[in-house]
Amino acid sequence: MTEKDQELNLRQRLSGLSRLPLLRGVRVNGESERLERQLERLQADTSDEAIWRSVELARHADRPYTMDYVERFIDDWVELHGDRGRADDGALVTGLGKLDGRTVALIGHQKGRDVKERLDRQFGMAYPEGYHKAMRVMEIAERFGFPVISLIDTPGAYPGVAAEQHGQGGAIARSQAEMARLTVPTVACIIGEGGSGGAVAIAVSDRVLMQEHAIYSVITPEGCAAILWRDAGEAKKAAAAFKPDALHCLELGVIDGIVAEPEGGAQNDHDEAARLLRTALVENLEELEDTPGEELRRRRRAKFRGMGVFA
Amino acid sequence: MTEKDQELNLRQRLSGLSRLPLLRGVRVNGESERLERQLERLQADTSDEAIWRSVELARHADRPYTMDYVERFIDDWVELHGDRGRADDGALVTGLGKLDGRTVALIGHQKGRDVKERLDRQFGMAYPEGYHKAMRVMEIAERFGFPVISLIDTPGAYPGVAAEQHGQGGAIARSQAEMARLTVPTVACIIGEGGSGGAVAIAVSDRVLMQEHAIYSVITPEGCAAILWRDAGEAKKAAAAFKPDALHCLELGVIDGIVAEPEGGAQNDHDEAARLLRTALVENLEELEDTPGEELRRRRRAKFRGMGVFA
Amino acid sequence: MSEARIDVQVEHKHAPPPAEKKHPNTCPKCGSHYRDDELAAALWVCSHCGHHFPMRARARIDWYTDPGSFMEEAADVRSEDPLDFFDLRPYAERLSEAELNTGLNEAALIGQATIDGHPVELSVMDFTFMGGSMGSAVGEKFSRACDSAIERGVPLISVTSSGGARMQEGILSLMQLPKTVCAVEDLHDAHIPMITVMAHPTTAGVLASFASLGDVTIAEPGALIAFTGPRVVQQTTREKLPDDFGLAEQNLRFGHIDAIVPRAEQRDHLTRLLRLFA
Amino acid sequence: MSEARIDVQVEHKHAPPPAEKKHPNTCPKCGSHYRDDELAAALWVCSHCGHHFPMRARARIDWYTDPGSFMEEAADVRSEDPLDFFDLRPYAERLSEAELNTGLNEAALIGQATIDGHPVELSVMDFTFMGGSMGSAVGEKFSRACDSAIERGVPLISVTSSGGARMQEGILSLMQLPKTVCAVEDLHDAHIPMITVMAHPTTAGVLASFASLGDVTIAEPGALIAFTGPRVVQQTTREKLPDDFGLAEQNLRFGHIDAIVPRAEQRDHLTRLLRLFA
Ligand SMILES: [Zn+2]
Ligand SMILES: [Zn+2]
Repeated sequence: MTEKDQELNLRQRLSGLSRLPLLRGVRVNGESERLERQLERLQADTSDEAIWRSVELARHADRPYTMDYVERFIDDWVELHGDRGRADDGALVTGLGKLDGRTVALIGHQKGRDVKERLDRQFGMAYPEGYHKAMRVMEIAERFGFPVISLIDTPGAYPGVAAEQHGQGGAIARSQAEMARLTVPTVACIIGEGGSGGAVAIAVSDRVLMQEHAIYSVITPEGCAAILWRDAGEAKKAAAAFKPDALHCLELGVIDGIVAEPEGGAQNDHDEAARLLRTALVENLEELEDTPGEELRRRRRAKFRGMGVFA
Repeated sequence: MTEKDQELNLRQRLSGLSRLPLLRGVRVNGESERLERQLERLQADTSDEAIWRSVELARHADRPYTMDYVERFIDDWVELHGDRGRADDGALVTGLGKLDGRTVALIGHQKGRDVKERLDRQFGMAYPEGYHKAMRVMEIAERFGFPVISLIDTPGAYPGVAAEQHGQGGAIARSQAEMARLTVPTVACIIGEGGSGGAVAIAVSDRVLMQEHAIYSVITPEGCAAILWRDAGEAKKAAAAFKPDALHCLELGVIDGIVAEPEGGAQNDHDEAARLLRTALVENLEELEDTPGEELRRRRRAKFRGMGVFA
Repeated sequence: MSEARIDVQVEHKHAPPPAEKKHPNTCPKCGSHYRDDELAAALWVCSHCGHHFPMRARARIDWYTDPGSFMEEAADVRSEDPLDFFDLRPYAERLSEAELNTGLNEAALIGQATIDGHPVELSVMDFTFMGGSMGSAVGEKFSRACDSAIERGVPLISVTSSGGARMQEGILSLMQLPKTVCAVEDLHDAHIPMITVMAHPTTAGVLASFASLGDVTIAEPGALIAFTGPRVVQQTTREKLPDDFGLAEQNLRFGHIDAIVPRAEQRDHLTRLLRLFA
Repeated sequence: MSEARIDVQVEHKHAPPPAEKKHPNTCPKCGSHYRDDELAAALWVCSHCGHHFPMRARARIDWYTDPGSFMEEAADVRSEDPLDFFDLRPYAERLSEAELNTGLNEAALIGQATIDGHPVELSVMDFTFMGGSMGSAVGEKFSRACDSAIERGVPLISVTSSGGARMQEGILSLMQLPKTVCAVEDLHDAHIPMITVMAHPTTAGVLASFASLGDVTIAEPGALIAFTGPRVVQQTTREKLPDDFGLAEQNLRFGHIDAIVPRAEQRDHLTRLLRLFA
């Protein structure tokens, strides 16, 4: 496609946005204009190559993780540990801190930077205990009216024997249920890999954002390829087919906005990536903060209940 | 003491009842008359010998356990298993069933009758998982307006390494907190040993009853003797000092009523023991059922917050 | 390290026995062979060893409900192909084939019925339709079952059997997790009970959403109940798996379900629960 | 099998080191010896190895709060002897002795103060008063601290250090568990935060009630935090105990507390939390 074709393509997609059931009733004034500017700025490329590039960038070893952002834009950070039952799961960080002057509860996957930390944090794949910890912090947030910020970056929930025995499926379900009950503003952003149930467990939010090169998917490209193409090497083909990139997620009404990244990807400039993410989080929080809690919850459920395409 | 002296003693105790802060505001009309009849019927003996006899009967190997009562007066019993996290603790049985036509949630310790069952059920000493299971069933009760019946019979919560690692103290605290939040009627009866935190975890109820020969205590007589007399053999002395019997608990305002047992103790006639217990549970439920949930909760908290004697 | 963990289709999971190897009416546990009518009469349970064969959604509804009481709802809700998904074959073709083979137009059936006179709402999954996978249509149908139960003020009985989310619908299939969870929360807020029956297999995205949120949860004997199935766990972690890994029996021991109820007793068990929640 | 499991007094538990063996100012970990004024200046922490000696309630209040800001409440609440309890010595005599030795009239102090300018309510236990055991007076004082926090709309900071319930008050001491739990629930309903600092040892009935219900819970390094202490666990179950059984470090690993904060950093940590909950 030429650049001109691409732009046309984008315009069409954008005009389609307002028809998506998701966007009706959720958007506030000015939001679609902002989206339009975002899309323009992104000079978005929706080719198969571009999708694969996002898959690679989303998993880039130098990509900023949750704690990189916490260090850059959360003041008075106090990490809260433990599920009060069995463990403190390092794959999911939770805590309280100030974002632009207001106290927020923050929940985020943490993959770990070096080998030791990655093992300690199971590469960002949480056990049920991680989701129980998140739910405990959500309860604190609910009690004291703190907004909940989720930063999502996981290949998926941990797929091990103990994780199953401790109720991985039920923990993911109940974490979503807890988010569906909250009456505080909730904003999630996928900052890397948004892998399946392990991601959506903490992404049932009033606003779900994705960074420009983040991915959000029901299965890893390799997993999908192994099943449908019977060859994990066909991951690129699989990604092109199920389209985990931010633009397609926006188009499908699954997310509410895209957060720009520094030129070439967030790994190139953590400070700038943090500045852009902070701005997006604050803007979205500000738009939500005047809405009564019951109304937030009603709209949140209506948004997710409107998702899907069927005849 | 002669029989006459004893009776006088009892009368004095009874007249003291109405002064206890516990009883004010909680009692309904007719309650103190019923208590008086109970006390008369019991021909109560508060000697050290009588206290020790209760300690022995409360632990009698043939004493009816929770499931003996369930079989005898709960219809449509459906046992509910598991804490949805890690285990199904056999020391604490939970389920739904009909009591006198109404659906109730029932929670009860189960010691086990033969050696194998006793091991399976840890002699009625629950792990944190048992209390989590109880809390889950309380939540169902709260959602659907089912009264909660607790039958308490435990030497105490399980004192093992795993139980500690899984948060025994926190589980007992949170189970009490859950009971303090309920807006459904709650009736507990100590049907054997009411051992310390493991007992009170499920006994924060609108009405707390004790069977005539049950005991309720902060520590076992042997444990108390080992610490204070430095000789576990002095258990009888310890029991006489800390007075775990039903009459003294009633006198101290810790329980709301005493449930009669068949002549010589519940172990002699399970059917009659069940009939007497059923009657007491139903009567107490009936007295609570017209009170609005918020008021039940307010009175329940006021009752427990009024407990204690200080200058 | 992390490939193929979640929401894999069921052919990559534990039992049921590979269909290509044995006749579907041959018991995989004891080798007994049955005619269709024999199995149907025995509720698709091996009369020799008690193995529970898969039970089709309509057969199960017939078994649970009072004769003639079932009225299907949302029968017109069908899958679309929002991604123009094409792997070795187009999704649209897979859908048509599934319709042809199953006589259903989706992997879930919902509707009203009575059970021993108690009015209920039913949502019943059928594993034969694309492995019971949950796409937008299944999510919508389950959600409408919740709404119908609320509107009518009757309990919801949900039977699950699923390999997980339907990956041919990409991210939209993942969104059926929060969608169905939100529907259950609306149900909870309306104080309507949900009783879940987990049939083989209840896994991945369905286990990680509405299937785990029942007020009371029973399972069929031998059913696989796992977020990640045994084969993927082993491939990914190289852990040694316990013999009954992920089966209903293990789930009961670990506290995840309330009871294992053989199929022949399920109707009575449900009726008893309906009396309790009436 | 089941004797002496719960709420045993602290002499039957893990550390602190037997007072009769070493001078109380000798570090049980590294053997360093200090004068009182040296330890007081170092917040009762061994400057050589970091061991946290017990800290008296008033010293801790002085450390946490702005100078002169503490106003004690419920100072007149004192224990009675409702059971005429007599073991080897009368309870009344034990109480008098504790008063004499500690200069306190109970094992908890409550009152108002400010911390870095933030108004708070404080409840601080003192282990030297009968092992920090909780009888009716301690339960009442903690409960009044909750009420005072609600009334004033300020956070409650609760410092715990206790061997458990005070068995000399029999069943009434057990009733302090639900009593204090109900007080915390009133606090929760009023949306007042409670920050808990667990000092050595926080055990038995105190751990099984208000101590476990903080919104945020920090512990001092090396503090024993256990419902049943190591000696009783070993006597009862004959299990082999892990080295750090029941210590704060194990509790952090098993998810029961939010952080371990050395005493010197606690004031800053609390201040930060107060800013967050302001
Ligand atoms: Zn067979
Ligand atoms: Zn030292």
